[in-house]
Amino acid sequence: MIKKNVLDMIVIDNQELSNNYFLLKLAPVDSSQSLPYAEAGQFVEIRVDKSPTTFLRRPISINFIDFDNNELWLLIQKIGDGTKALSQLKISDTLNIIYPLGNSFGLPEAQKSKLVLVGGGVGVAPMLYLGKVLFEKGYTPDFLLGFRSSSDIVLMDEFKKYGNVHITTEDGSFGEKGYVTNHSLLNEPIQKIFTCGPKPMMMAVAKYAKENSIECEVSLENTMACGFGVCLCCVEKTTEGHVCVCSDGPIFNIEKLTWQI
Amino acid sequence: MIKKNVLDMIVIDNQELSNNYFLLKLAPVDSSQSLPYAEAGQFVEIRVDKSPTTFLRRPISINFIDFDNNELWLLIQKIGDGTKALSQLKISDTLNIIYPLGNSFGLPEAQKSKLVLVGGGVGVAPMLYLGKVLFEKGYTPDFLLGFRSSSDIVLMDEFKKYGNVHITTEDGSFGEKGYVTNHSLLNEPIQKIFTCGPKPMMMAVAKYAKENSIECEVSLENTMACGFGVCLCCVEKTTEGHVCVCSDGPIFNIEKLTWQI
Amino acid sequence: MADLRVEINKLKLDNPVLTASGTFGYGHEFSDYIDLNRLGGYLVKGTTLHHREGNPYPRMAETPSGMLNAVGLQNKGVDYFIENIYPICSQYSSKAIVNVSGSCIDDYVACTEKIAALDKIEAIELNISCPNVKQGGMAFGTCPKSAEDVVAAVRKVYPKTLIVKLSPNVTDITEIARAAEAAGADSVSLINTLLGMAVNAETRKPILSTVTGGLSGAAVKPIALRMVWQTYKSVKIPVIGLGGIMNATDAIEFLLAGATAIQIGTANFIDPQITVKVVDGINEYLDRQGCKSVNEIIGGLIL
Amino acid sequence: MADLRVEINKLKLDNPVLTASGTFGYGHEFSDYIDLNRLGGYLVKGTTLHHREGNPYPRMAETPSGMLNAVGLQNKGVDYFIENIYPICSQYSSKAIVNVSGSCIDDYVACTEKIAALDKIEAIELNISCPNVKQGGMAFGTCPKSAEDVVAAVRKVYPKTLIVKLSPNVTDITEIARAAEAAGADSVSLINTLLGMAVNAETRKPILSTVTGGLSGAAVKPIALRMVWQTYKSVKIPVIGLGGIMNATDAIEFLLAGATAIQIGTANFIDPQITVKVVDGINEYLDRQGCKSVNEIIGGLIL
Ligand SMILES: Cc1cc2nc3c(=O)[nH]c(=O)nc-3n(C[C@H](O)[C@H](O)[C@H](O)COP(=O)(O)OP(=O)(O)OC[C@H]3O[C@@H](n4cnc5c(N)ncnc54)[C@H](O)[C@@H]3O)c2cc1C
Ligand SMILES: Cc1cc2nc3c(=O)[nH]c(=O)nc-3n(C[C@H](O)[C@H](O)[C@H](O)COP(=O)(O)OP(=O)(O)OC[C@H]3O[C@@H](n4cnc5c(N)ncnc54)[C@H](O)[C@@H]3O)c2cc1C
Ligand SMILES: Cc1cc2nc3c(=O)[nH]c(=O)nc-3n(C[C@H](O)[C@H](O)[C@H](O)COP(=O)(O)O)c2cc1C
Ligand SMILES: Cc1cc2nc3c(=O)[nH]c(=O)nc-3n(C[C@H](O)[C@H](O)[C@H](O)COP(=O)(O)O)c2cc1C
Ligand code: FES
Ligand code: FES
Repeated sequence: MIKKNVLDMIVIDNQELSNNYFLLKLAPVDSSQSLPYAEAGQFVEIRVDKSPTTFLRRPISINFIDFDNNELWLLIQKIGDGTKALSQLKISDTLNIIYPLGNSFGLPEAQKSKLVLVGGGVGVAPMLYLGKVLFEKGYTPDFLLGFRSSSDIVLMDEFKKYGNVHITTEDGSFGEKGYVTNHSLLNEPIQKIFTCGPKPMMMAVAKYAKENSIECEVSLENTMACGFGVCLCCVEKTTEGHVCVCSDGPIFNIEKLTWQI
Repeated sequence: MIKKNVLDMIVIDNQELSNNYFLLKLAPVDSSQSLPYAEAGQFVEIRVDKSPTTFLRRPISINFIDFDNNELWLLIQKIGDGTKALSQLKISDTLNIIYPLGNSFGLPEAQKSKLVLVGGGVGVAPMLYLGKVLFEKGYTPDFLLGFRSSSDIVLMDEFKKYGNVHITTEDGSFGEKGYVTNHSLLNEPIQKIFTCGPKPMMMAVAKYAKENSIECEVSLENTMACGFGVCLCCVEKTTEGHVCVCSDGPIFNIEKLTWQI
Repeated sequence: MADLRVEINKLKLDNPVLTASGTFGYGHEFSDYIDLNRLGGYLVKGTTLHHREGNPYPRMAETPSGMLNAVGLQNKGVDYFIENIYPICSQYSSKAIVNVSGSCIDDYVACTEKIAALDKIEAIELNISCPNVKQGGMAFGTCPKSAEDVVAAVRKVYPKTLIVKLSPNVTDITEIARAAEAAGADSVSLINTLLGMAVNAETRKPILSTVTGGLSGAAVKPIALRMVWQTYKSVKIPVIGLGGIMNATDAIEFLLAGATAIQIGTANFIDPQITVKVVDGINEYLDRQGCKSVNEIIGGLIL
Repeated sequence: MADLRVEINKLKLDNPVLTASGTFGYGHEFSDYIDLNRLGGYLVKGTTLHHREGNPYPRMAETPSGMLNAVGLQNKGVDYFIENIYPICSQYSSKAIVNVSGSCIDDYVACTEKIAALDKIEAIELNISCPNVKQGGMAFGTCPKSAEDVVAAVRKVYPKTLIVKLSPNVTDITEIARAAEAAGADSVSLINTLLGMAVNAETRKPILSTVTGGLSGAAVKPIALRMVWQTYKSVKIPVIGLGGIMNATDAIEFLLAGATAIQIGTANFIDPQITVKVVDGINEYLDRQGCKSVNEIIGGLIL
């Protein structure tokens, strides 16, 4: 088990990306401290201090860790007051996180055929770090990223560093038109699918994987109170009963889930 | 009755003065809108948006209005979370105020002897605008300002524009040593005293005024919920029973109060 | 532009947005901020037979997302209201409803009789739930029998719309609601404040002069919503919902949970224009959801 | 450095800071964050005779300065606790207290008997106040008679320190506290969660799978503090205070209002290190106020 840390972080960059996504780059306030190791698929819990309506921390996936520069990246979508307050953070503001939390994606021993990393909307977030980890193992991941429209596409240049990038947009304004599950990439031999995104998308991907006997892991986003397995609020019904998404997940093999697909 | 306005204001300056006082300068967000008239002694109610523990607005006296430049000045002491959040406002941040609230100081028909404006600590705030109003009537106010120590003294140059400035510090590091009620100025003929500051100070001033048959008005700071006379939380016991400090005050002639002095 | 009209028994309201007693003065204090006629109605401050000085200062403590008050029904009495305030209320088309309080049944009845004589006051709200007075108040509202007694007595002298305001400081609010209904109430409004307390750790003293006071504001919304839902399911008369409504979304939640009208209290202190914003917000919501009338969503919670 | 030791009947605590059941797992989950041995003790999660799956997801809704939960006592049962968790608990010097729940008296008794056999568990907390289970739970805690029955039955089989956890969803909590005391409780802890509800206006659905759930967090502090104060004045056994304690100042307010020890619940989710910060904060306060022992401030409210 990786030790969980409560860390004070400083904002070193906060960029509005397309539409309502922003990329928050953080470093430890104590610059002599290096970011502890975290695995792909893990997340952090952020305390949002300046939003009166935000009482609990907010769980956000690790988008990327740049260990050389001691940077933690978070890709965030503006949803409600909490994420809006985070979007307004300025360089040198500080915030408190719990890091890292949750389990991680299961990495294959060896690459045999395609490893497809399917992200939809802000669900592309954990795929970047996962892609990097796979890349560093010598694998070539295929990113299959779905967005509403070309104006939503984010972090393209970053994804390209670690694998092949395939895009779908719902309106066809970039890449293939339609949903990720319609993409031509899925006709090729696939060893494993990793996916994160809106639940209907993940269910469609899981269904596809199941039908084609492809190993598949999904990253769930059940609402959380604590984020580290003590409140039992975030449970998902699995083949083993209720388990905590925050500590037994957020990554689940679809075989363990009871989704009706 | 002056009309009460709910105004969106923009921060045009926020200066840390000595120790834990700061001077917040605001202008209407809509720069074509000129600040409505307000009288000396009135206050505003500020909505503090970025402090999770601050639920209600915060009442703050009008420190100064620069009608030529359309500026409202507030002199604020950092006390708790609300005032601390205000102290962190940056230029071009916005905030919402209700303006102007409360009654006002009673200005004499003509100046016969000294008009003494006694402020203690952050209680000096309303005295600047009062001084300006008196000055513009052609009077010469005497400011008698009490601070803990020389490092607490604020806005000296501003006060000097409108009258004579007399300072006491508790530690004697500037002006006369001791409390305002010990100041030599009080030996001269005085027509009226206006005072605002910590309650013990105001009581001492009121006692002095009473004993010497000097007309005296005090500015009270009872805790408020609404600030405009509808919740009945801020009451002061007077010769006419409970009255609202926010709407019948904050300025009271000491004759109306039931203070045991 | 949906139809916002609702009815509380004989009382017809242009829209379901009312204000909560004790947080809106006599109404006219808000005329600088809003057009009072845009509200469904407004509840004037707690009125008693005789003049009351209320509790000593301090009467207020801020709490997380809420506040405690211990005003204790300070008011100049019903005769003052009739002489000085009623003429002002009569100038507005928006309905003024008088919140009637008392320390014994006779006082409630006597005060109600005087209000009953006022043509333009079409409804009263019987406050049997004030936690800040030593006698009467909440004591009436925490036991079905005493609630029934006071409501029945007032009902005898009051032919117009009789709303009974319930206390949340009870094990089962539906029991009290049913008692009020049985005694002839035309509607119940809930919730009044929750009994709470605040302490200053440094001085080791209670913050309120009365030690305990009534909690209101956003903090109480989940409790109020639950009670409105429970009560809606257990009585036939219309329910008026309040407690922590800070914006239009909150108001809509109460309507969905079964409130025919809602009241806005503490939020008026933070945004004196909130009431008209809530009217507008409900309208926009209904349009967005394709509803022609607000009545379509009342009690419309999907289980 | 003041003396922080307090006693809850036979249970001796190094300091008055405990954690609230259901918010601290089995304790060891916090070992990355804090030194568990610095706490007076910790309440392990609600334990029942048999394994319970709890309620369906969603079980949580954020509310103004608080949250609703509807976990419904999910746990693997008392035998699992004894085999797998007790050995871990035994490694800490800090006292583990088991929160015992049930849906009928026999279950409470059977579960308690098993816990009674564990040497290193010196106390149990009887949860007669869970609002999230259909049977038992809060039903026991909202009526003096049924509270008395269950406490008396458990008392018979439990010689060690018996704490009874009370529900705030009652008209008069002191009545239930006195019933528990009469039935032999060594201490009462209060408050459990307040029954609340949350609605999603856009979908028109309740947010919780169970419609209603239990409110906790800062929002409830004023209510909890009032109930602790009332109960402190009406029973002789020590009171354990909780509900909305977010920092040391809050904890001190509860001690002043009469709590001999306090529990920290929801705050653990926001700051998993809060418990030790509260221990330090109480210490600093006592030094600042010139107190030699925390016992000097318990119930020390100046009226
Ligand atoms: C493990 C995990 C990882 C996540 N990673 C990311 C990430 O990398 N980037 C990112 O942008 N977001 C991520 N999320 C989602 C993110 O936590 C939420 O968007 C955020 O908490 C919303 O907070 P808010 O205050 O802005 O909105 P709120 O005011 O809390 O919510 C606004 C609206 O959205 C709904 N809502 C919010 N969160 C959820 C949810 N989880 N499930 C269902 N409905 C919800 C609310 O009910 C409400 O109606 C992750 C969530 C989890 C559990
Ligand atoms: C009419 C009026 C005019 C004012 N003008 C000014 C001004 O010009 N400049 C200025 O700096 N302040 C002024 N104040 C005081 C100012 O409103 C408070 O300092 C402020 O509300 C504190 O807010 P906070 O959130 O920082 O502290 P809080 O967290 O609210 O309070 C911190 C501590 O101070 C105590 N406290 C705060 N306010 C009061 C009070 N009014 N009476 C007793 N105890 C209190 C609290 O009980 C608490 O213990 C004025 C007050 C009134 C009523
Ligand atoms: C300062 C104040 C005074 C109040 N006075 C009364 C009153 O006189 N009569 C009454 O029935 N309720 C009174 N209440 C209760 C409110 O009408 C309302 O029931 C309660 O505040 C909950 O609603 P809210 O959370 O929207 O404020 C008062 C509340 C406050 C905050
Ligand atoms: C997620 C969650 C689970 C809880 N589970 C239990 C439980 O199993 N047994 C119990 O007695 N109380 C339980 N409680 C109630 C808490 O122990 C506590 O009484 C309540 O949360 C109030 O304290 P707080 O405001 O500090 O959280 C639970 C509370 C929460 C938030
Ligand atoms: S969020 Fe608390 S257990 Fe998962
Ligand atoms: S603060 Fe509300 S009446 Fe004065």
